Amino acid sequence: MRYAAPTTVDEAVGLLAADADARVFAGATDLIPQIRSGRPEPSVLVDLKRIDRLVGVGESGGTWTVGAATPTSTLTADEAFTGAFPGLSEASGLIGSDQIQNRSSWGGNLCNASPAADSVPALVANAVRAVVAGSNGERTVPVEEIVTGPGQTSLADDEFVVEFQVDTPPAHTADAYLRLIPRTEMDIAVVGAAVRLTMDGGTCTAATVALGAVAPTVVRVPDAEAALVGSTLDDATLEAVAAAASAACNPIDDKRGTIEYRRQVAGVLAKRAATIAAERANA
Amino acid sequence: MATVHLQANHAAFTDGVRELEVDGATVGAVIDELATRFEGLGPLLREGSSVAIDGELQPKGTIYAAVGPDADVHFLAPIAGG
Amino acid sequence: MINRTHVHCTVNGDEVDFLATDSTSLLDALRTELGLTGVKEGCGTGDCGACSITVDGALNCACLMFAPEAEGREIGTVEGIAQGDHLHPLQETFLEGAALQCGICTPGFLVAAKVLLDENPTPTETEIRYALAGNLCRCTGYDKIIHAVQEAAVQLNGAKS
Amino acid sequence: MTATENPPSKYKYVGTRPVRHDGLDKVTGKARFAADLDLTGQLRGAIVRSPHAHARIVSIDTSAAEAMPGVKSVVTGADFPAIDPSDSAHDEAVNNIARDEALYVGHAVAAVAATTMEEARAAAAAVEVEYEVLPAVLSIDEAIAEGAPIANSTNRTLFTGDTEPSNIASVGPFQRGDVDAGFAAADVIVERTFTTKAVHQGYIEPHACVADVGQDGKATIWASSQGHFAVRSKTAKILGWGTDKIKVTPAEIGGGFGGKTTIYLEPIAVRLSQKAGRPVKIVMTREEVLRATGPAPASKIHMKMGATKDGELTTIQGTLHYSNGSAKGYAALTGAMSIASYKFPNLDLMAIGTVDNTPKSAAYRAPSAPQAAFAIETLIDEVADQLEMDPIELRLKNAVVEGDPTAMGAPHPKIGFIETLEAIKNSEHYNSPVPEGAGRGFGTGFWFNIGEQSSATVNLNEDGTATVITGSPDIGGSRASMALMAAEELGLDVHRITPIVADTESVGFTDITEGSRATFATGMAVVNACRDLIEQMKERAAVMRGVAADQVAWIDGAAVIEGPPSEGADPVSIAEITAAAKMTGGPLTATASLNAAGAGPSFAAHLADVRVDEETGQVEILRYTAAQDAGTAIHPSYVEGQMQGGSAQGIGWALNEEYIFSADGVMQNAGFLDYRMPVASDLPMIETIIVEVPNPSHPYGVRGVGETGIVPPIGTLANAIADQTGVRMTNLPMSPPNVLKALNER
Repeated sequence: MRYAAPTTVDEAVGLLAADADARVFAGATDLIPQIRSGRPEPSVLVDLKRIDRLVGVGESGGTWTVGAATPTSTLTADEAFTGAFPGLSEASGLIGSDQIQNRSSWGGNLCNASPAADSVPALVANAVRAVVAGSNGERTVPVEEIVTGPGQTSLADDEFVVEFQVDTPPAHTADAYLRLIPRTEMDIAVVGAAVRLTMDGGTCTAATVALGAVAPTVVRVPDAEAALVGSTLDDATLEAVAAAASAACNPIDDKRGTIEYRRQVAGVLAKRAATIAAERANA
Repeated sequence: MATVHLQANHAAFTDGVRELEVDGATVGAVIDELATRFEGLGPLLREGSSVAIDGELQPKGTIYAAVGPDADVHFLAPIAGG
Repeated sequence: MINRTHVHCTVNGDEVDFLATDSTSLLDALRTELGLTGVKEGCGTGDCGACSITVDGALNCACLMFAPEAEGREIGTVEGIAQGDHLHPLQETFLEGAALQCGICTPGFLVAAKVLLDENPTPTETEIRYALAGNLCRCTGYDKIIHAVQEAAVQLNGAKS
Repeated sequence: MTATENPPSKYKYVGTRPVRHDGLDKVTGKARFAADLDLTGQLRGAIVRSPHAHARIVSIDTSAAEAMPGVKSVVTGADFPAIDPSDSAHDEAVNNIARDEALYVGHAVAAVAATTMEEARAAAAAVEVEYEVLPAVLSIDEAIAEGAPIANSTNRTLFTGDTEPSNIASVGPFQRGDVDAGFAAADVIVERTFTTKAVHQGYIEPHACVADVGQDGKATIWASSQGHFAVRSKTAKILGWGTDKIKVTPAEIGGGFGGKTTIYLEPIAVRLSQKAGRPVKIVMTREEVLRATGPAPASKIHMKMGATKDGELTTIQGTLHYSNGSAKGYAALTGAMSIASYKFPNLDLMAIGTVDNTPKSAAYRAPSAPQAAFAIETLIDEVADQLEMDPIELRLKNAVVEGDPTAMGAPHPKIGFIETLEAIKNSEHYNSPVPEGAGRGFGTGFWFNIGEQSSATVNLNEDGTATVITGSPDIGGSRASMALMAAEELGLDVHRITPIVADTESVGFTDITEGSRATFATGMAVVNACRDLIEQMKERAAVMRGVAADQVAWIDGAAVIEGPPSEGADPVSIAEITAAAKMTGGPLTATASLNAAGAGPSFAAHLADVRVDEETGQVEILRYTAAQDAGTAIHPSYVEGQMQGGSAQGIGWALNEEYIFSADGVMQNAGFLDYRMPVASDLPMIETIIVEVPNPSHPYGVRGVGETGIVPPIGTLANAIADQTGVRMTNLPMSPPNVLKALNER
């Protein structure tokens, strides 16, 4: 296993194109445990953190750009970013301990393609786009098109995510992310729920609901979104949101939770996240 | 004579007797006497038991501990710790 | 030796050079190449914090870094917390408050707590508990560790005013 | 003078809170744990482990591994002498390295030593083991099922004389009175079945050792262990060597909790070193620790209890199954025996230990008591509920006192259970309102504590300082306790005393630091050695003052001359005596050893406020208080630390910790991510109340406090959950999915 620390995107693409077993990494917070547990080692480890473009967060002309290897602690510490995307910020802040937060990144969290990745439901709820670089140049795709299944992405061998783009939310729009873990910290989500709402005088005018850890990939819940739009988030609406979220799940039984548990709690978290997002949007 | 108290698992070898009078100046002598009276009981008392004399737990594996003429001797399941 | 990379970095304020294979973790390199055995391995997967170090001032698990990633970085370990024979207030309050039993997790807790107090001089109990949630202790139930961090914060703030 | 004032302490040093002597090294990173040691020419060892829960080892081909770069030695079970299955050392030997059968996933079957860890790992992967997979048994229910496959062909039920292989390790009935009459006399009868999963001790330091076999054939071992003399005797037995050929030096130990009373690596490291002619270090990964070292047993306990309407507990009847994992053991017996807190006139308990194809279980802090206490404390709480009695009053009414029988019938010595219950009853916590929407639970625990063998040497140095040398590895501050007791005896400042834990060739034999025995038994040896020294110092002072020895008294750390001709002369200090020692008979040193009788049982009572999120099943602990009878607290901070640490472990056991096995016996959560021990944000402060009912069998009244604290939390939290939700949790862990399922079923 050889380590390489390219300083440009082209250099990194070149390393990937030259060796099919090369692998990019940012925090390695998943990669190192995977290698320790016996996954085959990549031939070349391509460290993306020395490429300037991959580290940083900023807003310009109504679009936020987040480098794919930016430590999530940078995002949670950025007051302007957190003000614009409170749910996305809190989801980013839930990826592991403070130690992990200084290593983990959206790029890694997304491309590791774990169904339980905390940032991904919030990325989807905010319609975040990924800018992907490869031998054929760059392309921009919605994040939900990156992950195709557990551990599987649509990226070619010579491609990696360079940065993320997300539009500044319209007025009275806010997001929220909740997850269920057995402890208070240091766990992988058993269920995650991201909700983004636009409110107009107490009535919801736009809604996105995305669930994590309840299916092979992040699940959008159109029935919950439909129930929210036009509502004032009264109890009946919230129960409808919960029912729709539970119905949208396609979970598995594993060491972290049962099918029944994930279904039930997905509904609980969806309705709670919707309530928080509405409060934020109304504020 | 000391009064010896046995556990229910000891009683499998003693026809159900759980309390009996035994002559013996030491734990070892008491065990030897019991082993003679009840076939199969010896190994359980020697290797699989702790002993309390008049309520005080004795060092593990003790056979020389003195047993007074009116002592209460309890053979217990083995006690360990963590 | 195959693929030994030369790494130049700063450790506890001293410039150091070492050689490590590319797949070596920074934890192993610190322990075996530099003899900094105060950095402990409890899990090797970033879940216990016993190997907590600072990298350019930020808290990290040394087990989750490849040694070559340290190139040009400033690394801080438990061995660098005391200034000469002068203990850091956290080290003092851990000792005075019996905030350690077996001591295997102590170096990681001290590094993490120092980062916390450097960034947030007046943390609440809840903030301390979440800031230290990446460090497992199995002996103390955390109670005396939290108290020791609170006491160190008081001492540090008293020293400043 | 008011009744609430504490009486002035009898002691000058005992009961104070000095900084521990080994503390500085531990806050600066200098303390040397076993994995921190590197010897010149040292090799690294790696273990080959079974991927099967149960398999016959048909053959092992090590030739490819031996030919790999850097590899210096390879061993298999054939490199160790066969030990007869009837020998009590057999199971631990086989657990160190399998011979004919692999008994669980992770069981060691071979090992290699190579110049680097990478080479060792690669070579371990190249050892070719041919297995014949056998049917496996993975739980208590599977083990006792009719026609179950035999999990371990060498197991015979202990002390029954049975000669046929069996999945039953031990059977232990405990009986007194007449349970049928007891139930007939009862107005309330409660009955439930409880299940608990295997849980790990979870020490943060993985097992590690370094072994170096010299040209003279002698082995030196540096080990992370609760008892280095036990490492020596067990390693000697497994290798077939004399103990004179093995020296074990205790490294600092990064937690044990019972899990480091047994050995896993040392015989293998010695054999690898002997074959290679170089030192060998072996350090387990966390995954290996979880897959291959001893958890506390899973259990299944059926219990039925009766009480009269005025709250008298009349009867207890139960069957307690405990899994010993892949080997025989006493887990179930110990569990049943630990039911010793209440005066049940009628008792009928059947303890059944089972054997299966999961890792061989090991001791864990008050071994087997937490599982049984979960059942007992839940049922008593239900009785209190049904009788509408205060849960503490009900327990006070039935609590054992001196002379009352344990489950085995032997009378309790002097104990402080009543005082411990009253400490909680009088606490601010108990007398404060339960937070809105929350639940409050109460539970208790008991542990015997043990004595065993200890040795101590105390040397007085020429300047009047002292060195206290013992053989008890210090896991949680026991060096400070030894120094405090020596300080009290000698009248010497505690920081002029250096407590040392010496290797197996530098101090007398000492049993393992287990059973809450170090401060009790080793402390007694230290006290005895100090008393011997005081007699010697009195004689020296008599020589120095020209008086008869019986004219010298030892008062406040100095020899005081009484009677003519030196009446009224200045006392002779320790420093003066030691400075003059070469003129009065040479160095002052004393050694004491003992096999301690009279260990004092310790009782604990815990109180918790919890809030259950009834939509998700999450349990938040709002407040937690632990009271425990320490006898006498030598160093109160470390007594509190034991109570807090035990509480936190019990809380983890109660809420989220469990071994999760796949259908083929592979542990699914072999890491700290999914083996969920409490993190700092999971817990509140753990308030402590130290109760002191001195143990009359110890010079300072010490009982030992290490273990009891883990016993009450499970029942305490289950009772708190029931208080809020009305739901009795009977299956551990009380994790969000399990709690929500129970809530859904209410």
